[in-house]
Amino acid sequence: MAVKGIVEVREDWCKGCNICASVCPTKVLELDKVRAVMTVAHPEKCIGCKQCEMICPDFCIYVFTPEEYKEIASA
Amino acid sequence: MAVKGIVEVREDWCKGCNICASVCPTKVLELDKVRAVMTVAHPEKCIGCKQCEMICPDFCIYVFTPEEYKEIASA
Amino acid sequence: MNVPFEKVLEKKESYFKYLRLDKLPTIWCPGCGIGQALKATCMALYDLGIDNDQVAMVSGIGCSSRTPGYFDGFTLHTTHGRALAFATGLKLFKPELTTIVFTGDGDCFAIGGNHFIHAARRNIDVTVVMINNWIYGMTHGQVSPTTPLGSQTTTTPGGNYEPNFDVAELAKAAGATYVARGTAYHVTELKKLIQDGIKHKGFSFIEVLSPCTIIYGRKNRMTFEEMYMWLKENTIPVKAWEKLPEEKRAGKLPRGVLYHDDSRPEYTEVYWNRVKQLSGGEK
Amino acid sequence: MNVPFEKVLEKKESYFKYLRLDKLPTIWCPGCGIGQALKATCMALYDLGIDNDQVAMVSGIGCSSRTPGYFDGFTLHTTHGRALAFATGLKLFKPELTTIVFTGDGDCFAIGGNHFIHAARRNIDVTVVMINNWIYGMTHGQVSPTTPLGSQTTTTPGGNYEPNFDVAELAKAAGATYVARGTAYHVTELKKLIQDGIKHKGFSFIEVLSPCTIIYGRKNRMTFEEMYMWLKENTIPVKAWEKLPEEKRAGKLPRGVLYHDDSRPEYTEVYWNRVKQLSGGEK
Amino acid sequence: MRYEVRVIGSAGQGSILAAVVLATAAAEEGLWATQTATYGAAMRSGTSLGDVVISDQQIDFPQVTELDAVIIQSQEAYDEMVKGKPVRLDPECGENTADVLVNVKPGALVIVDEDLVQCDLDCNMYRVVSAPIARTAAEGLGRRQVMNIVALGVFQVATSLQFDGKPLISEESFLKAIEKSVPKRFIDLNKTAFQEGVKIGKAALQKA
Amino acid sequence: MRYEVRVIGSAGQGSILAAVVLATAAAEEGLWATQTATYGAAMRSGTSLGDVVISDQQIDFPQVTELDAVIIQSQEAYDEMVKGKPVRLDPECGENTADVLVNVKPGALVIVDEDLVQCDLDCNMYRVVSAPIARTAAEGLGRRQVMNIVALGVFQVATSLQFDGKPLISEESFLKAIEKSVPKRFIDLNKTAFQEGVKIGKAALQKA
Amino acid sequence: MAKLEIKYGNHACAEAAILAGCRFYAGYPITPSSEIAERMAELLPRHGGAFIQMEDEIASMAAVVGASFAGAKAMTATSGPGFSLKQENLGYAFMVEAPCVVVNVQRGGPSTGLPTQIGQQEIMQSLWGTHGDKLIPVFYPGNVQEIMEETIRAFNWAERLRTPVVLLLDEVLGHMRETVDMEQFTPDKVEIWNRKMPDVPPEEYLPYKPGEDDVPAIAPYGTPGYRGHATGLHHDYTGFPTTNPEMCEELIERLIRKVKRNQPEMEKNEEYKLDDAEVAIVAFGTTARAAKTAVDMAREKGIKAGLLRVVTIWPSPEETLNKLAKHVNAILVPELNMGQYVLEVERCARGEAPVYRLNRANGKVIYPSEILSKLEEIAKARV
Amino acid sequence: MAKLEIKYGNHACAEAAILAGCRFYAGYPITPSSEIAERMAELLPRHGGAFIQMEDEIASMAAVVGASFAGAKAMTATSGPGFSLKQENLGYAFMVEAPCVVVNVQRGGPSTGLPTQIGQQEIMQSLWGTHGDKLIPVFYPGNVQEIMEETIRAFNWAERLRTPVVLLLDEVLGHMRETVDMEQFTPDKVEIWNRKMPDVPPEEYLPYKPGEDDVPAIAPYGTPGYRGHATGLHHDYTGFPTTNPEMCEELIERLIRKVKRNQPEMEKNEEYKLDDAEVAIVAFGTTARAAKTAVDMAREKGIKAGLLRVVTIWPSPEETLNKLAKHVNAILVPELNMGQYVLEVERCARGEAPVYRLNRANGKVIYPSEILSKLEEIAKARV
Ligand SMILES: Cc1ncc(C[n+]2csc(CCOP(=O)(O)OP(=O)(O)O)c2C)c(N)n1
Ligand SMILES: Cc1ncc(C[n+]2csc(CCOP(=O)(O)OP(=O)(O)O)c2C)c(N)n1
Ligand code: SF4
Ligand code: SF4
Ligand code: SF4
Ligand code: SF4
Ligand code: SF4
Ligand code: SF4
Ligand SMILES: [Mg+2]
Ligand SMILES: [Mg+2]
Repeated sequence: MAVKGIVEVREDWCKGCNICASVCPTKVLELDKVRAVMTVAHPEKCIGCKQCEMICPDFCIYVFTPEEYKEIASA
Repeated sequence: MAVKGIVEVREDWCKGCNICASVCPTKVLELDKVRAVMTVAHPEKCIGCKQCEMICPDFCIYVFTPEEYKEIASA
Repeated sequence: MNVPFEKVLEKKESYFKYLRLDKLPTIWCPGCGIGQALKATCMALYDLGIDNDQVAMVSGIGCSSRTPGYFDGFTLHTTHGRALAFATGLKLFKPELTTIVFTGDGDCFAIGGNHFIHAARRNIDVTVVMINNWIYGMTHGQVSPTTPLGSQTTTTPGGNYEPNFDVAELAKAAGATYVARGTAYHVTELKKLIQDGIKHKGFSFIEVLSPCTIIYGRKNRMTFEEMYMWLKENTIPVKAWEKLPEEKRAGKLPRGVLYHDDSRPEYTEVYWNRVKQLSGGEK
Repeated sequence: MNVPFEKVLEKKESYFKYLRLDKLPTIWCPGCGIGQALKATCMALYDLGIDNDQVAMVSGIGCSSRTPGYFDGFTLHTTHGRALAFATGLKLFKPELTTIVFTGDGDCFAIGGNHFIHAARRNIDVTVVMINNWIYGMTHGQVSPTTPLGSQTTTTPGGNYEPNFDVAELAKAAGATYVARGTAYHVTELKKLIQDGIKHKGFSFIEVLSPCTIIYGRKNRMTFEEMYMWLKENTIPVKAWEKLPEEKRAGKLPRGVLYHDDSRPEYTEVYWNRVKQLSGGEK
Repeated sequence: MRYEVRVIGSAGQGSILAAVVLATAAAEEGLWATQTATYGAAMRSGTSLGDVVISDQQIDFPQVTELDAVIIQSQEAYDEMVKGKPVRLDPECGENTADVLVNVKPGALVIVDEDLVQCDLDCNMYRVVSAPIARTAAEGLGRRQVMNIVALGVFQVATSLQFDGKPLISEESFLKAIEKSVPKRFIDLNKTAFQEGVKIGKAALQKA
Repeated sequence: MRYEVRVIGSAGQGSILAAVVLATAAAEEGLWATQTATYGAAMRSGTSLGDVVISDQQIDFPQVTELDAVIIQSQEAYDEMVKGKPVRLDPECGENTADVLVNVKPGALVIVDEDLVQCDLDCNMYRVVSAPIARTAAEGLGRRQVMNIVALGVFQVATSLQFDGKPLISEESFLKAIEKSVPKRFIDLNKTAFQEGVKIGKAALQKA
Repeated sequence: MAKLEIKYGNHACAEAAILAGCRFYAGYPITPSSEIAERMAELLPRHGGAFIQMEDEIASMAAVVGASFAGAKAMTATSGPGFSLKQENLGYAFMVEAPCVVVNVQRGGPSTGLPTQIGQQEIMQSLWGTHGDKLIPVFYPGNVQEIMEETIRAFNWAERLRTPVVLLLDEVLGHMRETVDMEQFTPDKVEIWNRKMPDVPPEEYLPYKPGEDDVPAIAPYGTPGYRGHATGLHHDYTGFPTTNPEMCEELIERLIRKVKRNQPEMEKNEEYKLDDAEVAIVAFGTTARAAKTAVDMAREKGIKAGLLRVVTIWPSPEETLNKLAKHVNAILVPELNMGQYVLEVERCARGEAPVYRLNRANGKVIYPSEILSKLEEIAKARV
Repeated sequence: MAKLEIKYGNHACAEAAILAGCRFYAGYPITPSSEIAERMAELLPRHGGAFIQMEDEIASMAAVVGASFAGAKAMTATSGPGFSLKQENLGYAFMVEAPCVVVNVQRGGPSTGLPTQIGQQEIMQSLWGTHGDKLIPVFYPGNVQEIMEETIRAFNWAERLRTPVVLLLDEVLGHMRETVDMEQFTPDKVEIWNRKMPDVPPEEYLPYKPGEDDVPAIAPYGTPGYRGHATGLHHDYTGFPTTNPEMCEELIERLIRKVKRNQPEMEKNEEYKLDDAEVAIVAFGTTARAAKTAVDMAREKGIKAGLLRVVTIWPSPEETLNKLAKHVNAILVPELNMGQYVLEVERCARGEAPVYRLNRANGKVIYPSEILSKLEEIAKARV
């Protein structure tokens, strides 16, 4: 299955609250308990629903469509 | 027709607002405009309804039944 | 007078019992309706058999708030808008005292609005008699949160444009469990409304529509008698009101018990029950 | 991150446009729901096409009231409970500014209750986003006028016995013309609710149920995730709510627009129209 | 020159308005004036008073202490003046209180209503001018309310007793002051009242 | 005698609780103590600290100025200590600020976590005691949270370096202090943690 | 040429505010200040300004600060109880540097006290009423003419220093009518100061960065590009909270200093027959008017009395008072309170001259004859 | 025998209140005072008392007065912003003579300021914060032991004089734990004063008729027969409003005098090495603790320093301060504000000794070493 969403975490703002992971329908995200930051453990599972991004209280997780991502990553 | 009510005004508390007169159904009361106190102009018309007493803001008009009145006047 | 006043006192005990006679006549203007609210309150207490020594009366500042001065109980004339907060402390510490708050539309709903909604929320057993004369009487006629739109006040030259509260709705939404409206014209009815409010275990709110003859009346060119007639003609017993078609309600107000709910626990009772569990309840 | 942040900014302009990036991360605790309310507000403004220079944000004191610090507009962090009074002055003098008030349950309904009901009464065009986290977060956990009965707080040892307000009812009774409830869980929906509130010409009130993870959550032994799940499971879209039988409503709350009335005139408009008649309207 | 006037009467007799008009007239005349009063009295029954100090230079102490003139509009007011305790009423207190330090100067002008006030002042000590003020207002003009302005007319004339035959303030200044001090619809009535006052004042002076 | 201790770590490491227990233990021992702290730190991330002053008489100045001992629970905290700017966090302000006037005395005891803190202090200047504190808590007791109390155990032993071989405060006083300071259901766990701390403390001293 | 007109004290205050550029008033009625609000309710709409009666005094003060941030010259007026309620937000205005004018028409206290009678009992509260430290200008005119002057001066200093200014009146002043020479108040003759605006482009804009005069240039809210933040917490140049001790110290010291350094320019006294005075009276407001008369009466009796009428009450004329103490044998401070400004006079006198009191707080004025008696007493004691 | 126990400052205050007989608390949370409320919320129900969290500080102060009238020993606690809000009703309590204790745990100001840090910025506001005149006792303990002592003393004086009493703490004191010797606080050792009750039959009862001590005996509301009225207006012996100038004068003078006359008995200072001191420090609260250490440090350097630690801040120890000024070469007043009590010290010094300041208002304490530097500076200047 083609990847629907690409997820990025800005770690220096992430407080490790785990809320994003708890709402992710496909369990893409996992908390690094040692550093207390969110990690994209299973990027391939992402369906691009943006629920994680919407609910993150700290503006630090971002979901892109593959096209968007290509655009910004290539720049 | 027999008198149903006897009305007394305590003049030193009366402010002459005329409210009692304005509610009296039988026009018993009349304001002495000079002294600004209420007077019982037509005692014979009183039906003892106590509306005047109830509405007087200043606790200074009293209606008695003839029996009551006899009792207190004789004392 | 043709009879000795002491004799009158005996017969009119139902209200004179609760008055500080040496303070009469009151400072209120001729025709002002506050006197009727005081009278109704006295008669209500009398019929309930509550003794002077069992009543505390608390007020804020304003013409209406001068009432406790004439009431022969434990009386407290406090600061503007805060009567309910003072009363809350008093009632909570001495729940055995029947506690009545006299207040005005400005005192209760302008500066005092917050204490009002919180006392209602707590459902503390205080009876509020709120003299709604649509204006600040004591300070000579500024707009209040109950001034009708278009009325003349000193701070709305050209007529009032400040929307007003539906105070009964507000009381109910805040948590009051007894809400009633009476008028200075319907004194016997008012007595009954206050009586039921005192009897009610919880926060009771009685709005009394009352002519401010000198300030509101003069500014709005109404005579004393016209103001009383207005009350007579534009308030409608709540039963009749309910049957009234919407279009006939305009400009009129229902009178009577507007809301009553006996199901919510009373605040001081809840509190002292907790204390009893912890300490046996002695102070 | 594998992409430069400036690029992220471009894509996420809808909310980053309104944030003071140099102030991030926020001071809020991990998982605290205030961030979502801020995000929803930003997105709402974006969709409405309102520029940063057109927005004033005013707050009182509390965790929720720290929001303006992160919002890149004209922001005022005032005194506890008074945000709406400050906002009233600002909005009345500069009605062209979209004015948003961020406040908490304590700030808005404990100390600030009076300003709330009066701003609602006036129907002044201010949008209030009230973070209801059922507690005083900033001062570490005292009871608030929205704390559920039985909850643990530091000033109700043994569980809360203070009745709480139905804030939506109170808002409506006081005169608010737009009343809505959203949650920190339902962020997209919240955005819409705030957006409609801003669009509404008059006093708008949006209650945001928001987990206070560290203070309320810990005291009441709920994990972060449990608090969010609670919001998900116990709030119901208002349409569905209306169809819900009474017995199924217990412990649950409706979500969405609870009240909307476009018929009442807005305060500053009324005022400045009067001025225009008198002076031509220039300041 | 410092000239002190007190207008005193029952609530509703417009004592304060009279004082306002008087002070305004003084300003029209190019004099300095201060006017102080008791507020809220109109709300309740009782005595009310308005004070005016007039001077040809800026006035330091603005309140009256030694009266050069008193206008007395009611018996109640007169009784209290004679007792030396002019009454102050307080709308938020509703109690009486006395300015014990105010005296009426020997030689002062005392304007009284012929019908309303029984005056037994020593005429050697004071210049008492008695005129049918209320009657003129009520009967002549049909409006008892303007008796305060009628009284001012009498006062205007009577000051000539103290200032070598010339009144302290001209009629014109009073008329201008009336224009500035009363609601539009009442200006004419009040002007007439003033002029009637001047008339009866002159008559009274001739009589005296 | 005036003995000053600072416990420093990341938010959530219980530095303030450690200070409270220490001060309470001092009182149990019949000594006077003051404990001051930074509040609200637990709410947010960052460094938190608890200070204790112990004395055999009433204490005048209650805050630390010259530390006799520092317990350092995290690298972050250590870095800041070494920089001489212990961090204070403020719940209503959320900004850092420094107590510039606090110094660590030469000869002071420095307790550090063997695994968490990279310590490069001059061992001639300070008495550095390094022990596997967090490990003991997390692995030995299964609760990383009690590392603060383990650290107190190490501290208890280590003070003997400064007081001629005898610890400043007895084990019993610490155990009583724990009873008074932690919620009932955690007392046993914390007592064990303290005792484990004493053990690893003794081992560390022998090593040193 | 003199343009004499009779004016009511409270109305004079309102009219002068309009002259000074005031375009926002928020208030809550209270005796004896209500007529200021009532007059503003008439005038402001006609001058394109906003009037609002708020739900209480706390809200009034808040609304004034809100409008001030929006760029308005803003004012509120009150009396004792309301002044107490405004204190928290008055302190906020001081902290966020919101220019505004707060009028207190003093009545008799304490508490509800004597609502329709005179008091001078908020002399100390004007300075010390709010929590935390603060220094703001406090002006106290002595007649209706000066009410107008001082109202304008209050707005001017408020704007120039970006600070709240308190204008004290008293019940007698507020409720009296008095001749005013309006000549000086024709619009072209009135000097108006406006707050300064930022002179940097938006990117460089730091709303709380002070200029050399210690005053920052904060753009009115709504000025495109000049967005900013304000808070009652200690804050840095950006306006954001800080607990950095150096920044906090700089802030609080600057806030005090920006007022204090202007004390010489702000100082305003009337000196009356002080040159050869042996006893000096220090007084203000209505009491000073009695004192002036008393000076003349005393001179007639051969007592060399003089008067220093203080108009700028705070910051106090420390040096002038100290010099005065050195110059005379005794100082008398009559006030309608239980002894307030006398404390400051005693402090500044530094023992150079004995300081006597004449206090009254029963709602009555002090009469010239009473001051005279006291002067005679003092004269006797000092011979 | 000493009974050492470690106690948290704010808890000590609450526990001592219970010991003193406090059975009513109404408050509103605010840092750094909230723990007093939280502890009272636990203790009061267990002691049969009432605790209530009110909607704000204004209401809290009102509820306290309401309960006081009902006979309760009542208390509230707050910090800066809340203290400002309580002022109107604090003045009311003073006017109606309602005994109560108001605790202010001082944080950094002005305005929201520095909520979790220390300040001593309400020294003047405690006395002058309300409109109208007032004099109430203000106590400021210096350590946790003394917090207990002063809390009890505050309740005692409040009841004896029927007046509100302010207890000042500061953030450091409130938030510190410290060893307390509990020996003196065993219930049988604590001296408790209660308000006096009317000793006349109900017919003769005049609630505001003062006794020889200037204090009236007002029966608690609810006492059968002893009905009465209270108002914040000026009032006569019956408690009813009056504007009679004589009655008003008598009232306000008595209210001030009843506190003032007890100044000697209320005065409480700690003198430390003052006997031979050349430089004296005058200080209170946490700052006095640094000062004491600084005295020792200075003595080591040969500077004859001493300390007067003032515990009863108001009414101030005027005579003691004046004597001190005569006795030493210089006085230093270090305070965590921009200069408040120093004004009173200057006033009382009457020029007998120069008075120096050491001020700070940035949330940080003054350290002993800083006071020492200042002492050295002064010593140099005075030689
Ligand atoms: C804190 C404070 N603000 C304002 C006032 C002035 N004041 C006295 S009574 C009043 C309003 C009275 O209106 P209302 O409560 O309606 O009473 P009414 O006189 O109409 O019965 C006001 C504003 C005051 N005494 N205290
Ligand atoms: C006048 C005043 N009283 C009290 C406080 C202390 N205080 C700060 S925030 C707060 C309550 C905050 O509760 P809420 O509004 O619900 O905000 P939250 O922190 O929960 O978001 C209180 C009581 C204050 N700053 N000012
Ligand atoms: S976008 Fe959806 S699927 Fe992808 S990580 Fe986020 S929540 Fe999971
Ligand atoms: S929700 Fe945001 S802050 Fe929380 S863990 Fe996920 S990315 Fe981090
Ligand atoms: S009792 Fe009735 S009828 Fe008789 S006077 Fe009164 S109102 Fe009239
Ligand atoms: S209602 Fe009462 S006060 Fe009014 S006129 Fe009648 S008797 Fe007199
Ligand atoms: S002013 Fe109005 S409310 Fe007050 S006493 Fe007069 S009529 Fe009644
Ligand atoms: S205390 Fe509660 S409301 Fe405040 S930031 Fe933390 S989680 Fe959020
Ligand atoms: Mg009213
Ligand atoms: Mg909250």
